[in-house]
Amino acid sequence: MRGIVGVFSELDSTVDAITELKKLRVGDVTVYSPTPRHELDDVLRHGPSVVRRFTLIGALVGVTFGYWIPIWVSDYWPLVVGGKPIASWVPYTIIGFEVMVLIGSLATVAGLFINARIPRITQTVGYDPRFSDGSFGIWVECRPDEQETVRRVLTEKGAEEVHGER
Amino acid sequence: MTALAPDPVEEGRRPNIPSADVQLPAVANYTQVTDEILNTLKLTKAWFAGLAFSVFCLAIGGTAWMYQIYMGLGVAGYHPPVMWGVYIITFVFWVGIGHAGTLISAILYLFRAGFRTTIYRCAEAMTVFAVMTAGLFPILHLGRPWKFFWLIPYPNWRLIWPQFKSPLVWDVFAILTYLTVSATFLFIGLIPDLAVLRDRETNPVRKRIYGVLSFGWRNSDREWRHFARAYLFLAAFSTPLVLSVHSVVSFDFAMADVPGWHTTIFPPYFVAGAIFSGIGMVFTIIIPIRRWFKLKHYVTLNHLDAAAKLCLFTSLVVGCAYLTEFFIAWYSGSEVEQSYFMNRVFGQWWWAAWIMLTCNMILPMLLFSQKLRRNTTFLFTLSIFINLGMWYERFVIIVPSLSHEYEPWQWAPYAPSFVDWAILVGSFGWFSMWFLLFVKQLPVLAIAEIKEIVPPKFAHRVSRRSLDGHGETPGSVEPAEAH
Amino acid sequence: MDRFRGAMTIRKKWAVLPGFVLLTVIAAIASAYTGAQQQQQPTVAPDTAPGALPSARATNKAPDTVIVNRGEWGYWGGSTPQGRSPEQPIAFPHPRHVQTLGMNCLYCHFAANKAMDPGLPAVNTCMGCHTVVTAQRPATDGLPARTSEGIEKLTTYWKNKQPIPWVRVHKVPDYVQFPHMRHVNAGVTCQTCHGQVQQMNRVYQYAPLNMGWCINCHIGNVNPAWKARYDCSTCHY
Amino acid sequence: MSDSATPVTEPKPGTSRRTFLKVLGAAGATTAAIGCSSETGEKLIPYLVHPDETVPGVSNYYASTCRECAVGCGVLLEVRDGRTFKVEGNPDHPLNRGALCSRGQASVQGLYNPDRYRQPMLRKNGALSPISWAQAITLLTQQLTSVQSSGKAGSALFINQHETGSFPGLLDTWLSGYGIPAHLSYAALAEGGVIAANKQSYGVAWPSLDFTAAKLVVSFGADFLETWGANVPQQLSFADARAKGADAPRVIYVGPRRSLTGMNADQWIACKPGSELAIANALADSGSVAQAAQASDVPVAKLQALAAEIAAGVPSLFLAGGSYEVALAVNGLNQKFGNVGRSVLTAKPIESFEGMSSDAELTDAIEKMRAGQVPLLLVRGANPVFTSPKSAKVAEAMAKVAFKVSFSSYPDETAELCDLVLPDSHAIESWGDAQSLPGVISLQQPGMDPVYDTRATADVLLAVAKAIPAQAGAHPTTNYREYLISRYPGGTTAFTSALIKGIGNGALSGERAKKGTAATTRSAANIEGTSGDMYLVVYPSPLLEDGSGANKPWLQEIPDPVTKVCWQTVVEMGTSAAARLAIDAGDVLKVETPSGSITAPAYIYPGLRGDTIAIAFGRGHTGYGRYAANVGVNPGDLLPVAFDAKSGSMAWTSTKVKVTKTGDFIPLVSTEGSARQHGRGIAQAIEAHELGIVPTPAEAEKEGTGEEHLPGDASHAFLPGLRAPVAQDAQGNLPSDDNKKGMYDPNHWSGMAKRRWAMTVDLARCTGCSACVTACYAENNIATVGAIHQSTATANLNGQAGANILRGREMAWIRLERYFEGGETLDDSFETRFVPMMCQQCGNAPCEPVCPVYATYHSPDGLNVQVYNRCVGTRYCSNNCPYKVRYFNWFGYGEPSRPQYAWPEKMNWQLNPDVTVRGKGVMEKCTFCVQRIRESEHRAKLEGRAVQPDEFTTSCAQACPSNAIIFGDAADPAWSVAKAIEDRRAYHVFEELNTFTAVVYLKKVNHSVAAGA
Repeated sequence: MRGIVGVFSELDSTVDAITELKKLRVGDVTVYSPTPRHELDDVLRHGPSVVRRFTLIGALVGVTFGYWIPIWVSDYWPLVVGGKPIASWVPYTIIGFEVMVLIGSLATVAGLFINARIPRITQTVGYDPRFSDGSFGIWVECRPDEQETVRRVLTEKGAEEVHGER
Repeated sequence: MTALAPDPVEEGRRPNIPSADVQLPAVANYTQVTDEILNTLKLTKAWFAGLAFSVFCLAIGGTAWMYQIYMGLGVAGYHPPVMWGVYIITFVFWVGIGHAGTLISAILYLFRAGFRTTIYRCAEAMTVFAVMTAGLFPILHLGRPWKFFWLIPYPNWRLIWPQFKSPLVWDVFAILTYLTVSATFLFIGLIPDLAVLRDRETNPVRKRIYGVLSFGWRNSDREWRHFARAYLFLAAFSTPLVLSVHSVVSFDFAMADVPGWHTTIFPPYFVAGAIFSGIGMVFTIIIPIRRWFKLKHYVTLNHLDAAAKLCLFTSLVVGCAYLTEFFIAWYSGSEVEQSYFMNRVFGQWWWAAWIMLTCNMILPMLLFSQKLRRNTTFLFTLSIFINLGMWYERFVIIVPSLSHEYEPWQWAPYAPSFVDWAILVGSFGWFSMWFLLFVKQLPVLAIAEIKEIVPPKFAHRVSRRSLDGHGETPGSVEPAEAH
Repeated sequence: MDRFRGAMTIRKKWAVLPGFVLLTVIAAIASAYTGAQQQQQPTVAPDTAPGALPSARATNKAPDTVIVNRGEWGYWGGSTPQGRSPEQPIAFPHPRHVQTLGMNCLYCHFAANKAMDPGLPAVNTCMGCHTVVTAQRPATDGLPARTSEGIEKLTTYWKNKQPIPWVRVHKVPDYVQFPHMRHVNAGVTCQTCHGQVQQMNRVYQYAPLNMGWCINCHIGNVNPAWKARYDCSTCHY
Repeated sequence: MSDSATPVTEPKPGTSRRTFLKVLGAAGATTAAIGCSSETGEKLIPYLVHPDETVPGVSNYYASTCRECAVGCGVLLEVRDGRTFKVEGNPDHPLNRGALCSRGQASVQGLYNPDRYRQPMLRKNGALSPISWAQAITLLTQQLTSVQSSGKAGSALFINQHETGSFPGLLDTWLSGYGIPAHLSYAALAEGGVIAANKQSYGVAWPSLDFTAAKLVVSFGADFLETWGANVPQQLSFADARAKGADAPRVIYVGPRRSLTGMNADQWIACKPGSELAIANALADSGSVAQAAQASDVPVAKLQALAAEIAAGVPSLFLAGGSYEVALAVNGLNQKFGNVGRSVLTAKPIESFEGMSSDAELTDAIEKMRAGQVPLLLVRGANPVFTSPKSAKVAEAMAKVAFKVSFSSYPDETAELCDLVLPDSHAIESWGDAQSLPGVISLQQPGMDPVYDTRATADVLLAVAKAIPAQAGAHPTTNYREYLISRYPGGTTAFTSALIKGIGNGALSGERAKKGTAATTRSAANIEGTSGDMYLVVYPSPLLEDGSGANKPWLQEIPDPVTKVCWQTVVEMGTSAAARLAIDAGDVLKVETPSGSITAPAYIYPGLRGDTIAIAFGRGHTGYGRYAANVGVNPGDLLPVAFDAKSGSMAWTSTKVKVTKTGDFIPLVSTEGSARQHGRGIAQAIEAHELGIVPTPAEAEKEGTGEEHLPGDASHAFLPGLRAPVAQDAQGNLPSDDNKKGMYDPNHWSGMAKRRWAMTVDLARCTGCSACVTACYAENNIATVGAIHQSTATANLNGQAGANILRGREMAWIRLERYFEGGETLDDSFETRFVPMMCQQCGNAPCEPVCPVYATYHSPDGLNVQVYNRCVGTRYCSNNCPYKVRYFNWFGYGEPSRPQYAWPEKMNWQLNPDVTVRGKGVMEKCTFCVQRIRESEHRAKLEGRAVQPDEFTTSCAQACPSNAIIFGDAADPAWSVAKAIEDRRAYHVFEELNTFTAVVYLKKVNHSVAAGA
């Protein structure tokens, strides 16, 4: 895990640097920004996030469980209340819905955690507290032989500071 | 820009609710956002005083509750057949308060209503604390609160489970889901801000705590990408959830055969009322905060104006629901319903009903005036009336209905006792204690999200428009005046 | 470069804490499940051959501590005093009376087949025999002549006209109506619920006596022939 | 029932009953609070010697006689493990045929009253302090001997409660041994005038009344359903008569206040107080109708119509209360219209009222005391200090008596003034007999050993006699039981076998106190001669009677049948008077007469003339224990000492009063919400002529059930639902898959679903007497909540008697709703309808689906079960109950450590061991006495048979003196209830809510039109 960090204060410089690095195909580029910017997304060209699959699966599991548990409970010890059917799906829709939302949401969070690799135990390499404040950062994880190229690109594109990190 | 800058007024740029196009002209750059918002976390004497007062109120309520548990529910003001009283009223009140938070943070997020950005954190925290408060009340009003866990389905040696046809079990699911999801939503939104706190913190202990709480967040593109998606889905879940939760709360009443409760209008009526009351509470909270925390240039008058419009709209919905109730009672031809509504509005409970109608239907009409919408003193005063009115709305729904049911022989009055009032005070103490703890430990405005609407630094001049727009030219931040 | 190595550059190993919390919760839930799932399907305990029993004489002196013997029902969850074995005012040796002398349970617990309550023998029931079988025991059963402490105590109670303050072992809560006669007449043996009392020198609560345990038998899981109403108002009113 | 005569009376060697009672720990649910079972320290205490004939946990029933009033109904004492915990009517007794009024049922609360004297008491240094029985008997013997030797014995006095049987005879014999004159047989507020007139007219003190033989009943202030005469037999006959539908008698009530009896009348003629005589005379043609109208302030037309109705000559029955003259005139009417022997059964007199002393005799005695002539006063079972008007100054007179002995069991006002208290055993603890009907001996046997160290007075008398050699010869028997046997025709054998049923035939031999009512002549009360702006009517409370019921919390808590006020004395005021004087309910009024004044809140009652106020007698005790003291006020404080001239009976309606508003307000302790039905059809009625020819159910079936083909006919659309275990089944909505139905499948092995427990309540029979309410309190361990000490934590209302009831927290599982119909114009034409409202056991119960924990659900046999221990107390079920019949335990009524504890020590002995005592924070309600259902199922199973039709019934149905309630299995045509639900008058309350209830009401039958018309 070695690489070069470039600290940028301007957004367009950051974008330019990323574009250049992508063009040069050097290293593995990670961009830090205090806030998500579409400009960065656009230049990084990530595919759609897979979090949605987690959400879908969680929601399906939730709705199934949410329907199943009251129906199972009703039939487990059948007691008539208010002359209503023992297992009556209509009111159980509410349970199904709520559990769907609950499990779906938790699955979404799990999806976020898994995909974003948090909680991170090692999160510090290449990071700088400025990135949560006002600066943008580019962390390029690269082979030692590529480091010079990367340093050059970052400096050229307007990095305030460029340094190696390990 | 100094914190004491006057409220910026931009003629001709009034916010439009479904628009994301909200500007903070007094906020120049990211660092200013970070600095100013983190500045609010400095502890003050007034804060300690407020916290002490909250804890005192909580202690009053807690003592009253212990007394009630020891003696029995009889120390509260119940008067059969009014078997539900202040506790359920307050429960619905606090759940309702919570709803505005989710509306602002989730629904308006989906609607891309930009004015939400500055007030959502406060509103969402309010949601979580309000639901935490509300969640106490169903337990607190039980005859045997130590048995509340029987409402939760878990395998047990009695081999008997909850009764899932009961609206109260739906409540358990709805409230717990709501609490979980809104707390999650709040916390997920907080993660980037916690990272900011962590990075700015110098006290090593606090730094570690913030570090753990931020899960090692480092603002990387991968994190932001999934974060945005997860945030969107959570918002998408919260939206139907918030509607369902108050619908389920309304089912507590609508599923019963009590005249005045048994009506299909209740779910939309309750949801509208909840959002209305919640926005009222948002005003009650955000107006002092923006003043005391010197955040007027973040929470601008434009934002309040937009929120006030929302408030007016929900007030109209609620007012419409009130009138519909009366109409249906008349139109149904049911003597029982008619008798109940006459008793509610002109009989035994006229005072409560008119407090409700005045505070929720008549006074908010003043918001048609733009001048008043932009007057924070007025908004704050109105919000107090809205809070009062919405508490009384629940009073009017619950108490008069129960006191005037089918069986004339069992018609009764109702008056809360000092225990009821003490626990009500305690609930405000509990809520404000959490809220006060929140405002000084965590940023009351969403730092990362505000940075989204603050223009970043550019090496080259760029038009504001293209930045706020959706980046129509991918990969390029060339000056794009061409559009 | 070093200036970027602030506190945050330390590896945050304990960011895994939330994971631990989650694991604990899962473990707790799993534990609760398994606790409830330990519902074995016990059958009536077969009568053990008398010879295999611990000698009544050898264990005549009951220990003062509470025996925790959860019987063969296993663990049935928390709120049950299963296995509890309080010390009695007189160490009444059930094995001696039942196994050695062949007395029927109903001789003393005379109402078990005709009333809700099983009946506790009046002191004069004891004295019916023990005026003859006095505390001064002759040399019998291969033992030397001796003084029986228990019979002595009994005689003292009788002479003082005091009832014996037995300590209750088996108790269902007051909101449970347990008709002994229905169970006895249905063929449920005393031992099913009370355990092998005839072998107990000191009676302990054999079964958990909680609701799941009752229901398990009522729905016929223990013996299909014993299945009975499992409506709530069968027992709770 | 035991076939043993002496089940538990002989003391067991060396064991006191109290020791025995410790076995209760083993006897099941006694003082159970809901909670986790405790595993520490509970002891099982066996008997030393097991009593014969008893099985632990199985009730024995002992036939005995009720001594709460003079009538002496037959009762069964339900005894388990040495405790009597319920008193029910003896079905074999000819007088009350299994029914029992509230007062009789509440006798157990007298037995276990926590304020009873624990042992003999002697006044030392001004306060009563305990002594031993040996000392007490020695002391009494000394006093008697010294009185005898001083020669003043002729002036000594014994005041005994009025009773029949052997005791008065024994007492007189005993008294005569010391030269003391015969005792005064005193009954406060008794109908002395009527008794005297009856003797005059019929030659008997009280004839039996047969309402079924009459087509017209006119009552001149005779409250025959309350305190006038033998109320239970009268009510039984009245209800039987009214149940005849179109053939039932039309009832007219004449009087200034519409009492409970008046409410059951079809017409109320509101006459001025004291003017009944004029009306009676006019009807007897000995006075003119116009004059009567003038005197009574009743429109002439009304009286003329009444006269015409009477003159039509239908079989009738005339009854009078109050004064001798009115009763005589009314008896004349009976004779004139040939009712004697038809509806007035003089050949079958109720002998309970024979030998009663008049109030005038008591007054004479008091005057003697005041004059200091009385050396020794002995009082038993009477409380003249309380029951005499304050102006009689009894306490002052008693202070002049040298030595006063009370045999009272309770610290009542009289006993508290006595020097020596020799507490009498309660009737449930002692032997006795009564003669209520000719040729019938009603036996009284103890249900248990005395709770406290008390002794039956008869035994004390015998013991005293034994102590004096001169007297011993006159009393050969060793104890009272032997004495009774010695007088019993047929001796020990006959006595023992008669005990099984509690009744024997024949007459008692030996001494018998035969005393005619000495008709002393007194100056007549002249109500018109008094000054004031309103007439005052003082009437004995139907529940507390002469105030002796006031120490029984059930009787204090059960609302008065008329006013629905409990734990409080109110000044009843007519609607028109209240409007005139601008008085609202609860306004505190000061009522003044020259004799005294009281302040009490106003109660506005349409059944009262505008010129009259009425106050119930019975509350306002200064002593008499925690439940009675300082509760209400005593209207006796207002009354002058005035008499009914001919009979010497105290005149209770004898003065005018001055009524002023004080400006204060006291909320009324009432269970009444709205007294109007607002057209909701809760209490429905039908006119007799609408009934027409009643088709049999079979005929109705032919014509097509469910069609309203007859006026007022019920739809009976609920019948299929009522015959199915779950109403849903009737609607065909349960899944057809039998596996899913489980126990609800009628073919399920448990067989539970074959039955559908149901109930009918015949409103034509129901008089609103509230005996069912008392029966329910007794059977189901229902807490009373209104006592002063229970009111402490009730918010904002601390310390007021009935504070919990002011908050609507009464626990009565069955309540008597009293609705007024008509009369909105403030005239006297309103109608009253009573509805006993208990859990309706809905097939589609609204309460069930809202319970989150299955604490309430529908059992396969049709009950709406409440599982107390499962309840978490959300109270949602109560909100959702349209009938509002669910009751919540607001406080720990079952927790001895709480001020709200409802059963302070010994009162808890009354608790029914079959019924859980509900803990704090749970909901409770009627479940059709499910413990009785299960018990009968157990019994049937043990006996290897099925439960037989009508084998058992609920407590309310058992007690009802109107036989208005029928309980049973509606799904089995062999049960009576299955037939009763097919009655044309059947309806469901709130049928439109689709609840498919199991309680079917039968419409009240009104007879608004004169019989002849």
